[in-house]
Amino acid sequence: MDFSFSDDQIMFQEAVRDLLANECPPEVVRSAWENDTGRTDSLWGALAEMGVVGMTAPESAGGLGMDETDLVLLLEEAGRAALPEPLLEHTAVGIPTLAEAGGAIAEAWLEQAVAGEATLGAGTDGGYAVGAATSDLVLLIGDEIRAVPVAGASLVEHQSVDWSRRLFEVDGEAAVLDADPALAFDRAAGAAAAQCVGVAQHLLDATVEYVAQRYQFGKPVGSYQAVKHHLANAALKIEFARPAARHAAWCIAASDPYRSRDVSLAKALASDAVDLAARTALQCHGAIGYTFEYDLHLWMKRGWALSAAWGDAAWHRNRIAAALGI
Amino acid sequence: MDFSFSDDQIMFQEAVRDLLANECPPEVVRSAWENDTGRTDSLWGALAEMGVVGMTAPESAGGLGMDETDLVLLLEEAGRAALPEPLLEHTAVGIPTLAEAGGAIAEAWLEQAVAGEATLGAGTDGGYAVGAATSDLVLLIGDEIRAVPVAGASLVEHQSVDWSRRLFEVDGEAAVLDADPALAFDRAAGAAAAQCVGVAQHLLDATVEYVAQRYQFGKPVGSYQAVKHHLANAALKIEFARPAARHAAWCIAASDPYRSRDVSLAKALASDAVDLAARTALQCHGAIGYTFEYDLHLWMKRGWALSAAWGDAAWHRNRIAAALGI
Amino acid sequence: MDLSFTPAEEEFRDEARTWLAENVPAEPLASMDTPDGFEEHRAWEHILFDAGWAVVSWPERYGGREASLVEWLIFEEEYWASGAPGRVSSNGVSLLAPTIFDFGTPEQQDRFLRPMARGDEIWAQGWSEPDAGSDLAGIKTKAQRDGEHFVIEGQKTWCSRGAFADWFFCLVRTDPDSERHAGLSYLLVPADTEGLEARAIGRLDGEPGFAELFFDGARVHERYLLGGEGEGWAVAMATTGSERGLNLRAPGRFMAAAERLVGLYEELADSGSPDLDRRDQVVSAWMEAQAYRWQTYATEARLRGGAPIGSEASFMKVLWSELDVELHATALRLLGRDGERADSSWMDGYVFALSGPIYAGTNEIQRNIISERVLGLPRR
Amino acid sequence: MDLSFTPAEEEFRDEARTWLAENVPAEPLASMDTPDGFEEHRAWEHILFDAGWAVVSWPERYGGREASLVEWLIFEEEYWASGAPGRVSSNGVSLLAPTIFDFGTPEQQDRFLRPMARGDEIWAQGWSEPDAGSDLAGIKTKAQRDGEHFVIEGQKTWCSRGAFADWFFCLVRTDPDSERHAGLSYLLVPADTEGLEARAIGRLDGEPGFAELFFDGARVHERYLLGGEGEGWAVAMATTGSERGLNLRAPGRFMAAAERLVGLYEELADSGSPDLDRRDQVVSAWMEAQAYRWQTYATEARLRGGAPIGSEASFMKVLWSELDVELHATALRLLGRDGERADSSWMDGYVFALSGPIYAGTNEIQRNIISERVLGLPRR
Repeated sequence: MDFSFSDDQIMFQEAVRDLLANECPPEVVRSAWENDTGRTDSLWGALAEMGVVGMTAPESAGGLGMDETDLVLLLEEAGRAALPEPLLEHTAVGIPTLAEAGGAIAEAWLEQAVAGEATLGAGTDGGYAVGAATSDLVLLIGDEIRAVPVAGASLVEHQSVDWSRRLFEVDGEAAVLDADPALAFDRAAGAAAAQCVGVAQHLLDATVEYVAQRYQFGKPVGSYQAVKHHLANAALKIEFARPAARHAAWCIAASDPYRSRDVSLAKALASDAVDLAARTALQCHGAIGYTFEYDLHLWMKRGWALSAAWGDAAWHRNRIAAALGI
Repeated sequence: MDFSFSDDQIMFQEAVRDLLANECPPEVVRSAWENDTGRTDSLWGALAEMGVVGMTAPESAGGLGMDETDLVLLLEEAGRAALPEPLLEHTAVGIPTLAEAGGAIAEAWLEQAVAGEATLGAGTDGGYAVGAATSDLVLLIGDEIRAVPVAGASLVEHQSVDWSRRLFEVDGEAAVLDADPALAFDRAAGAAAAQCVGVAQHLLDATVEYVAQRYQFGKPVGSYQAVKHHLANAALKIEFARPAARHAAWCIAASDPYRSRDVSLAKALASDAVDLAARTALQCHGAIGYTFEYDLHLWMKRGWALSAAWGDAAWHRNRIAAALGI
Repeated sequence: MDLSFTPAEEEFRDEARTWLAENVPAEPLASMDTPDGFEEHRAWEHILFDAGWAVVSWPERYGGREASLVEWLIFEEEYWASGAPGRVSSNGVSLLAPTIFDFGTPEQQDRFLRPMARGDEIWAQGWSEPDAGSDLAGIKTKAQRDGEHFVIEGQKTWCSRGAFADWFFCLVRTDPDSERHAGLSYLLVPADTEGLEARAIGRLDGEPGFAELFFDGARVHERYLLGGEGEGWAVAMATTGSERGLNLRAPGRFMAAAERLVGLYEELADSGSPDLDRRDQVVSAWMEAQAYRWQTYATEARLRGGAPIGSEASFMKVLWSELDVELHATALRLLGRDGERADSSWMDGYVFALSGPIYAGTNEIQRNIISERVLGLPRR
Repeated sequence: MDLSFTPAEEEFRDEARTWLAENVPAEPLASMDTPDGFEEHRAWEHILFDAGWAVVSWPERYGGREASLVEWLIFEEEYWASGAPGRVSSNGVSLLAPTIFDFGTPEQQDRFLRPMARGDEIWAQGWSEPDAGSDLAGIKTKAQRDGEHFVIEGQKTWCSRGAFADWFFCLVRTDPDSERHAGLSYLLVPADTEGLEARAIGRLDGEPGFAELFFDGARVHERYLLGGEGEGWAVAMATTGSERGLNLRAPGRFMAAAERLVGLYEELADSGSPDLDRRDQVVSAWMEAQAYRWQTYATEARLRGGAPIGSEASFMKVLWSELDVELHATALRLLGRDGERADSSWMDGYVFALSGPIYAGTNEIQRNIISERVLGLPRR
C-alpha cells in the first residue's frame, strides 16, 4: 500500500503544469469559448510533443506505455487549467480502448492517434460526444462500443453552458469494438473525477486569493469566520475526493475487482466537491464572480458540466448501492 | 386568510405558559424521568382544572368545544416546557376521536376523559403507545382504530431515550371505533409537529442565553460568527416550521381536502427543525450540554423522540410525494 | 385564525386568473437583458398597467386597485402560476416606490409613480460601488451642491437592468467630509443626464444584466432629491427593508417553480429516466416553497396587527434565495446529461437564482442580522 | 503508487483476523463507563497485550510488534470489523504515549509505557477546566513547587474515563504569574494521590463517562513532570496533534460501522420496512468512510515521505466526527419508531458520536485551523 508517486510521475506533472500555466491562461480558454472549434490553436500539439496525447498507448504503438496512475495527475492539472482539449476523450478513453480492441480498427487509427494526427472522441450512446466535430473517430459507449468515423457521420450540435464543450449527437456507420464498454465508461468517469478535483482546487485557490485581498466593513472578507468556514468545507470535500480519485485510477490500471464501485466512489465525491467549490467560490466572490468578464465562471461552468458528465453524484451513488447489494 | 389568533386564544396560551413556567420547571420534568409513571404528580390535574384536558370535547360533553386551532398554541407551550403529560394522546387525539365515534364507547368514556378522571392513550397499531400504563383506554391507530381498555390488557414496556416517555406494546380485547383512522393519525402527527416547534424553540432560546454569557478566547461564544450562523440556521427552520404547523392545525379543524398532505408538510418541517435545533444546541453548548446533570438533554431527547414519532421527516416527505402524484 | 380565503379574496383570485389566462403571451418573451427583450417586457408592463394589474396594491390614482396584502400575495400566486413574463419594472416598483410613498413630496409622487407603474420609465438601482458592495456605508460617489443642482462624480456598479434603464435611484455622498452612514443623500438621476455613462457588464450568462455607471460632472436638479439632504442612509434603509421583505419575492414565484419541478420529475419518471432517490429533493423544494407561503401569510397577519417588518425580513431573504438555487439545481440534476445544456429555461433560472444569495445583502449578512437583531446575540 | 497490499501486509492482516476471530468475546462487554464494564474492558486489554495486539506499532520492549503505520491501519480495520470491544486504554495509548515517546525520560518511558499498554494503568486526561474548554490557554489550576514536589490546587473537568482511571495526565500552571500559553507544565498524577478527588459526571446517557477532578493540596513528585517545567504548552500541543491525527480514530472503526449500517438497511429492506429514499443516506455514510480510508492511506504516504502531520489533521477530525454522527443518525432514522429506543447499540453509538464534534477542539476550531493554517486566510 503506497500512495506516493514516483519522481518521474511528479516531474511529468510539473512539466504539464508549467506548460499550462504558460500556454493556457484564461485568455486562451476564452478563445476556445468564442471560436469555431471550442479548442485552442496550439495546446494539443504541444501536449503531443511532450508525449501526453499518446502516453496511454503501448510503446509498440508509439506511446509511453503509461497507465491511469500516470495520467491521473495530468488530468488534475487539466482541470486546474480548465484546459479545453480532449485529454479525457482521446488519451484517457480513446487510446486505451482502441489498444484493447486491437484488430483492424486499431491498425487504422491507433498510431495516428498516438502521434496526435488523428483525434479520438468519446461519448455515451444516445447522449453527447464532446468535440465530435474536431474528432476523427468517435467512440460511443453503451451496451457495446461503437466507433463512428466523423467523416460522413451526422452531427447535431447543442450548446453547453461551458462554451468550449461542444456537445454533439453523433450518428453514422459504426464498427463495434471488441472492447469492454464498462471499462471504457469507468475510464471516462474516473478521468472526469480527476478533472473535477483539479477544477475544484482552482476554484478554491482563486477564491482564497480573492477574499484575502478584498475588504468589506474594514476587514478582509477572508477574515470573516463565515467565509472561512465556507472555504474550509470546500477544502474538506476536495481533500477527501482527491485520494479517492487517485485510488480509482489505480483500480482501473490494476483491474481491481471493485473497479466500478470505486470509480463511482471517486466520481460521486469529486462531483460533490466541485459543485460545492463552485457554489462557495461564487458566494465568497460576490457580484464580481457573477460577471462574464471575470474569469471565475470559466471554471465554475466547467465544474457544472463535468459534475454532470459521465454520471452525476446521485447516479454513481446508485451504482454503489447496487454494488453493495442494497 | 387570517393567521392571527384571537385575544382569547392568546390569553389561554399565556395562562398555560404561566402554569408551566411555575409548575413544570426542569426538576419536575426530571422527577417524571425517574419515577414509576413517567408523569408528574399534579400537572394533569391543574390542566384539567383550567379546562385544557377536555377542551377539544363538545360543550355538551363538558368540554370547551375548541378545536385544533385553539389547541396548537398550547401544544407549542407543552413542547417548550417538555411537559411530561399526555396532551397529545389524550386531548389532541383521544377526545376528538371518541367524540367522532360516538355510540357506546363515547358514552362509557368521554365525560370521564373530559373531566380528567380517565386518561386516554394513543399509539400506532403494531407500534408503541406512550404512557399506556397510566392510561385507562388506549386507541391503536392502524387501518382501523381499535380501543383497548388497559385494565386486562397486556403491556410490554420498552425504554425510550426520553425516560419520561414510557413505550408500550399494547394487546388486549378491543372495540373498533367508528372513526376515521387517517384523521386520528393526522391529529397525532399535527400535534407532534406543534410540540416539535415548541421543543425546538426552547432549545434555541436556552442556547442563545448560554452562548451570550459563556466566554472562550476572551469573547462571548455567541459573538463568533460560526456560532451565530448555526443559531440563525436553527431559527430559520423554526420560523418556517411554525406557520406550517399552525396551518396544519387549521386544516384538521376545517376538514381541508389537503389535510393529510399539509399535516405531512408540517411534521416534516417540524421534525427537521427540532433535529437541527438539538444538534445546534449541543454543539454550541459544548461539553456542558453533553452531561446528564445539565437540563439541556431533557429537551434534546424529547426532540429526538418527537421527531421520530408519528412518522419522521422522510416518511412524511414520501406521503407528500404520493399526494403530489410522483 | 381562519386560513380559508374570503369570498372576496376568491373572487379577486378568479378575476386575476381569468385575465392572465387570456392575456399572458403564448410564447416566452426574449430575455429582458437584451435590447429587444427589454422593450418586449416594457410593452407587457403597458398591457398589465392598462388592465389594472401592474401594481395591484397601489392607490388607484397611480394605477393600482388598492388591493390588500393578502390580495397582492394571491395575485402573485396566480401571476407566476400562469407562466407570465418576468417583471422588468420590479426594481422601481418593489425597491424605489415604497420609498417614494414614504419620503417623496406630493410632486415627486405625482411625477414618478404612474410612469414607473406603466413601465414608461424603468428604474435601476445605483447603490453599490466597486469598493462598497454589501458595505454600503463605504460609498464614495460624491454629489456636490451647486445652487439648485448636485454635481456627481464617481462610479456605481452592479446596477441590474442598468444597461437599458431610463432612470437610476442612487445613494451618493453630499457631505464630502462625512464618513460611513452620515452625509449620504438619495438622488434620482435620469439616464440621459450629461456626464453620466452607463456601461453594460456581462452577467454569468453573457447577457448585459448589469451596468456600471460613470459620473463625471453629471448635474441633477434638487427636485430629484428624495428625502432630506444628508438623510440618504435612513431613506435607503427603508428601501432595504422592502428589498428584503414582502415586496421583492412573493411566494407565488417559487410555488410556481416548484410545481414546474414536480412536473419535470413526473415527465422524466414517465419516460423512465430519473431515479427515485431524487424524488426526495423534488419534494423538499416543493415543501420549502409551501413553507414560505404560510410564513408569508403569517407575517401578513403580524403586519396587519401593527408589528413592523423588521429584521425578520432576513428570514425570508435567506429562505427564498437558497430555495431558488436548490430548486433549479435539482432540476438540472434531474436532467442528467442534459443538465449542462445552455438552452434550457432551467439553466437560465439557475444562473438567475445564483445571484439571490449575493445581492440585497449577502446571505452571510442576513444571518448576522438574524443572530444579532432577532436572536439578540452580542455583536462582538 | 501501488495501492495493493504487499504480501507481508496481507499476511499481517490474516494473522490479525484469525486471532480476533478466535478471541473476540462472543457477548458484548458491559459499558466501559460502569464499574464492572470498566474492569471487563481492562481484562480484555490484558488479553490483547499478552497476545501482542495491544499496541502493534510500539517497540517490542513495551509490548508492541513494531508494525508500520500501514499495518496499524490494517489492524484497526480488522479489529473493528471483528466486532471487538472498545479500547478502554485509548486515552493513554493514543494521547499520552506519543508524548512520552517524544518528551519522556528513559526512566519515565520504562515506568509508564508497558503498564499503560497492558491496561494495568488506565489513563485519563486532565486538561479542560470549567472556564477553559476549547481555550486551553485559559487554564487556572496551579501547581506550586515545594522542593521535589508540586502542590496542586484547582479543578479539572470533562475527564473521559476519569471516574475509574488509575492515572491522570494534567496540564497545570506552575508559574503563578504567567498568562495564556506560558508557564504551564505537564504533570502525571496518580489517581490515589491524597488531596485529589475525582467525582463522576453523568454523560448524556446517564453513565459516569466523565469526571471532575478537585485538587486540594495534592502533592506530585517532580519525576512525574513530563518535559521541562513551564514547557507544558509545547508538550501538550504535540499530544493534541496526535489527538486530532492518525492515532485517535482510524478509518477501520467507521468502515465497520458503515458496513453494519448497510447490513441494517438490508435487514430492514428485507422485512419491508424502510424506504428506498433513505438508501442514499446509507450509501453516503458508506462512501464517507471509504473516502476517509483512502485519505488516511494517502496521508501515510506523505508522512513516510517526511511531511509532518500538521494542520491537515483537522480535516480528519472534522470528517470522522461528522461522519460518525451522520452514520448513527441515519441508523436511528432507518429504525423508524424504534429509533427513540434507549436499548439499542445504535442509540449508544449516536450518543457517543455526538461528543466527537465537541471534544479535542470543537469542529468550529478545526475549521478555523483549516482556513487559517492550511488555506492561509487572514486571522483577523
